[in-house]
Amino acid sequence: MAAPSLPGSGLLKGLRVTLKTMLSPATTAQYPHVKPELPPRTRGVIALMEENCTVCMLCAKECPDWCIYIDSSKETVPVEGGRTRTRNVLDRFAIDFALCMYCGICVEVCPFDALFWSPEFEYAEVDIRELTHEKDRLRAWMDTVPPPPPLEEGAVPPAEIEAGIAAARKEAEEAAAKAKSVAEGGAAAEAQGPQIDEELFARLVAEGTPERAARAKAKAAFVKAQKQRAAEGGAPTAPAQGEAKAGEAEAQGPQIDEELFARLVAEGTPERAARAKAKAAFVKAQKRREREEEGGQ
Amino acid sequence: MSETLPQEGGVMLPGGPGEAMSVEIRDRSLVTQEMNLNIGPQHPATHGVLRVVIDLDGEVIVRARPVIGYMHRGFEKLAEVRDYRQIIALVNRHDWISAFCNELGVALAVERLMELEVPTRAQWIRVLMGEWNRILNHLMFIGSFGLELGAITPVFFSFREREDIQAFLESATGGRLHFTYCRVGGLKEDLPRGFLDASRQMAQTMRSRNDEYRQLLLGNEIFHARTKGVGALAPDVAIDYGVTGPTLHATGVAEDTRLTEPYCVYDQLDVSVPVGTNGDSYDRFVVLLDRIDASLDLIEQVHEGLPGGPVNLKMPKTVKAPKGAVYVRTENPLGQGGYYLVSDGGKTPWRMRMRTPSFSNIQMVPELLEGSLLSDMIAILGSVYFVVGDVDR
Amino acid sequence: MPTVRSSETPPPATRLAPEAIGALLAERLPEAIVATTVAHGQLTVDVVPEHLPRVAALCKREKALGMDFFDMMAGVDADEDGFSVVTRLYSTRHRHEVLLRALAEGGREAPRLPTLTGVYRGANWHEREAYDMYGITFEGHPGLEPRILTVENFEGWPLRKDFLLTTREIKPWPGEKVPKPKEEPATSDEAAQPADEGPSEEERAAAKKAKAERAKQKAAEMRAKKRAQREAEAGGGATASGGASESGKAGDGAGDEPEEGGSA
Amino acid sequence: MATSVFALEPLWLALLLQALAAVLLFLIGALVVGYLEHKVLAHMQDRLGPMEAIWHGIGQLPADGLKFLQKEDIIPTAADRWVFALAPAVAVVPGVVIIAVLPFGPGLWLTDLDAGIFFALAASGVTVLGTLMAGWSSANKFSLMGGLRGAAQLISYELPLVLAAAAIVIQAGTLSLPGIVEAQHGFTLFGVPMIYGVPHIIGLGLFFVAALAELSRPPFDMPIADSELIAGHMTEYTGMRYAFFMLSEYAGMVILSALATVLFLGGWYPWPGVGLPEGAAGMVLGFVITFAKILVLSAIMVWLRATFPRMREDQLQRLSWSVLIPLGLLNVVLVATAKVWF
Repeated sequence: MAAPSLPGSGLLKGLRVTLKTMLSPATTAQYPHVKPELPPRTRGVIALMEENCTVCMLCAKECPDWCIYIDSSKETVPVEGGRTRTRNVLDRFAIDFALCMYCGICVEVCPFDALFWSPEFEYAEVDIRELTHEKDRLRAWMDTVPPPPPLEEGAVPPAEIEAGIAAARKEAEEAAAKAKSVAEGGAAAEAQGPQIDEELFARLVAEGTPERAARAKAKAAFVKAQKQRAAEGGAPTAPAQGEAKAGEAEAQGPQIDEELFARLVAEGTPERAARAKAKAAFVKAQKRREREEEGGQ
Repeated sequence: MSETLPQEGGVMLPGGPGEAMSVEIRDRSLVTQEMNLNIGPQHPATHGVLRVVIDLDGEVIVRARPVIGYMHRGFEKLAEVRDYRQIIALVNRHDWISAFCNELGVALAVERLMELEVPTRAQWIRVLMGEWNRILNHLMFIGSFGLELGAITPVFFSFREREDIQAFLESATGGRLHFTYCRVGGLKEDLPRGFLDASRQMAQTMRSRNDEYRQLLLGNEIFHARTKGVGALAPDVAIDYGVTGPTLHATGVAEDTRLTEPYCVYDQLDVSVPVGTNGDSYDRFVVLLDRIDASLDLIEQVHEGLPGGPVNLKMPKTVKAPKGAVYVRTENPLGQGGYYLVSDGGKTPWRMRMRTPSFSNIQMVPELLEGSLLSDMIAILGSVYFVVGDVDR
Repeated sequence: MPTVRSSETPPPATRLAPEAIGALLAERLPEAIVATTVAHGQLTVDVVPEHLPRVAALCKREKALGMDFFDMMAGVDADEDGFSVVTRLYSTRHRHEVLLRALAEGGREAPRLPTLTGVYRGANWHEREAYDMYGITFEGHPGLEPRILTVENFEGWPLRKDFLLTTREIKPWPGEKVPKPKEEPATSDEAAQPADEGPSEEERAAAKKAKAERAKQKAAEMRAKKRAQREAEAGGGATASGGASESGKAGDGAGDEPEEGGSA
Repeated sequence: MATSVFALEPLWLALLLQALAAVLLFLIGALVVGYLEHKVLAHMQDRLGPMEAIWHGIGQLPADGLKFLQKEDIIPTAADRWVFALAPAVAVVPGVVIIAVLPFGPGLWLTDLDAGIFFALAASGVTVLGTLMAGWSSANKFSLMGGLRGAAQLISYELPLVLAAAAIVIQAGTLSLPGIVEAQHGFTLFGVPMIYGVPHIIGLGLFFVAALAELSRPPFDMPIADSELIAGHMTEYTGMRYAFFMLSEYAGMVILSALATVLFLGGWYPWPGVGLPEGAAGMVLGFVITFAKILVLSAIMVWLRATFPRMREDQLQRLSWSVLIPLGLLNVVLVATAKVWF
């Protein structure tokens, strides 16, 4: 501490601090008028990529608050020339955000990239029951999921992501080569990847979509293709080939509502949001189609 | 109203059960009827739901008895039905302003029981986050101590800094209060790009802001009059009660886990622990301010020395601690946090005892309160630094 | 303010190895020490319950040990053996520690231990907490009641293993559901099912029911015992028990003591 | 000397206008100072303060008033109902009454009492009654302690306040407030026109500190110390009754600032020796100048609130009895001596 000074000098020092603060601009953020910019890792709300969910129940099991409710059923899919296969169908996926403690364990344990954090936080409700978000609402949050941030220098990315990125690069190169060869009229080599839609994945990665999001999307596309195929009643083709073909068709075709996408981008919507919206539109349209088909039969 | 009047000649007064105490009545000619006053459980000075039952003679406190348990949430019982990752998400909630340090304690306990060697980078980052969390915590108390003495500005200043710190901690952890960033065997994930820059910048800002707090309060004559010599705690009493953290350091005892039993990489860093001399409210407050600087020193050392590498061990899907028991202590912002973990080999602990600093600190409070003025009680409670959730768990 | 730096405070030479402390204790108080174990670099000393204060006092007053710092006390449910209490003592001067473990006498029915409050003032609340959580009576303690963390009229001892955690009982676990067949029962085909299915639903439900039944029975027993105890107290000599229940907390004895007035 | 603009015929009209003006001035003064406190305090704390009501929160206090009106009026069961209900009124009335003698500009006063300063100081002492009544009747220990603290504090700080004013009265040779302003207008210090505040710097300091204590403003807000006594004597009050207490606090700031303006800062004149134009223009200008001075003093009060911690009850009493009162007596002696000397 300083030597004993004039009595009252401490009081004056304090007064100087407050006066200085008054003369400098305030730091208040005018919240409802100015939205905060939240980092991508913010745990705001949990989004569900429904297409990726395989009903493995890991999230519901690991949830410390027991606030994830999943109903599911088994469905048999006849496969021509082979045994029938059973598939898990997600009937209900709900998260009770009134109970949720936002620990993020469900997102962490999900092995199929079906759950994501979104920084959105404005979903307060008057009725507490409304805080239980069902599947559709959780799927809608997916549009707001930002790509994960790049890591700090010196960080070692997890092995599977590293491998994923390498594979994606290779795929992208291969795809480019293949496209070239297709253009040249060469034999079209089928991408051999029954788990995710490799084409789309490669394309997205090449476009600069972060790897994880790209994988999730590619997988979604693949699952959708598979579903569509099932809805069509099983095209009479060999399974592996058919899958890949359908996937390819999906990837090249209206995986997202291109029209809407183009329009939104032209309107100035950020590309990510635009794609998400376009995709949502596409999914909706497709669902409608499927329903109509079912109704027709 | 208390029905017990001090008896002529007698100095032993029946206190609350278990806490009968001897009180010296100084001026016999002025024995007045005592007034029994409940401070809390809802009172602005008790930061939550602590309740102190005091008997007043005029404005002098003759007896004080803290009543706790209003925020008891059975954390130890809850921990027994949770696996270790879920416990980490749980323990950052009892002391909500030292979230990361609590997570760290649990992770260290499990790691010690499993005899895991956590990657170096993870350990450095743990130190970084722990020290930022310490600053967050101290800022809170700097603000609230001023508020309790009637200076309303420091709390706004300190919350401004808290916001800034929380903002960049959120970019790494995803949470502003409950970070849930620690994991058994490392961390949830590595830092995002730009985090270290933000941290460096904030450390600089924080230093100048810390000087601002000093100017605002420390030189102030009224502040001196309110805090100097108020609630002086003797070192041996403090140790006997198990008081730790800034409250203990203010008495001149440098018992700090980071110093005496270093964990993570504290043994590779130059840790400085500011200590006081008189153990009064003033010293406790100055120690708090100095600790911010000491933490900033550590943070800067981490910026310099942070190695590259992975932040996680390859862990099995379900973490099971082997059968056994271990006690791990960490230096939480408010004092020593202890985690006594008994495992029966399953994926949930058999027993998880949390020794929380606030519990022991509050136990000591009657020693300081008795004989002081009602107004001083605020200065004392505000400078013993406790979080009611941490007391009650 | 002065500052203490880690570089200036190396570990003191007087710091004893865990084994050395164990040996010293065993040598000085052979009748009080049951066993000493060192695990994970930590010394745990099993103490004969009635000698616990003596051992603690020795730890505090013996110059070489100098354990002036009472750190914490943890009750532990020791299953059929009853309850044990682990006390950690630490020396701020020598920077070494010891964990004293004492198995409470009286089994699960009436666990009791001598108090440490005479040795360390800080033991007061920790013992009250152990009493509150496990029902371990500390003989000689200045006042274990009112219960420190739970409400005064709380029934049962929350941290005992037979005390059910209601939040986990009243609601079915959403994680135990499995996909139910929709159209036709699934054949032996492998589906993407959860890895660990465990016992079937009925089995689990039955087990839970039995568990709940047991707990209920236990609680009833406890209540009966408590009532008997109270009656005995009221009948025997209502001398000091009235004073002990003087408490500040609101609602003290509001709900659970209608029969006390009747029996007195 | 100018006469009051309210010296009208018939008498009932004058009385009506005077009453209306007193209440209006009371309300407007309190609202303006309240808004000032909101905003200055906020900016000193790096905040913006109220921003939503109308423009930059200018409608915040009236909106608060409306909200207070809607609140339930709770009277504790154990409270002494009549005293409890009456206390806020007792706290407010002195403020309105004092406004009657305060000059806000040339001719802008409701009435010119010969013993104006005496009347103002005496009436301001009545506020303590409101505090005491509220504290006692609430049947709450915190209220009681707040009330007692308030009473002790107000009584011990009345003295330095009076002593500081007495020195001015000796200097000016009149008890009338407009008289003091006019006397100050003609005052010169070694030939330089000077406000009383400069030679009476001790008196100004005394008056200001005592005024803060009278108003229970920080750093002397022990009677309502929120971290110790919840809200002191106001703990049990809700709705409009609570608003009355707040109103009387803000109005008190206006009144004591106005008194300080009159006694030490030259009243409605920009500076002694600098005149104002005749007629309505002078009145408006005088009013603006007076109010500006009041706001500056109020802002200083807010500034102190933003910066200083609260003193302790015993320290406050010690300050009054062993520092301020001897200083005040000394001041009176010095001024009297100087007056005789020159």
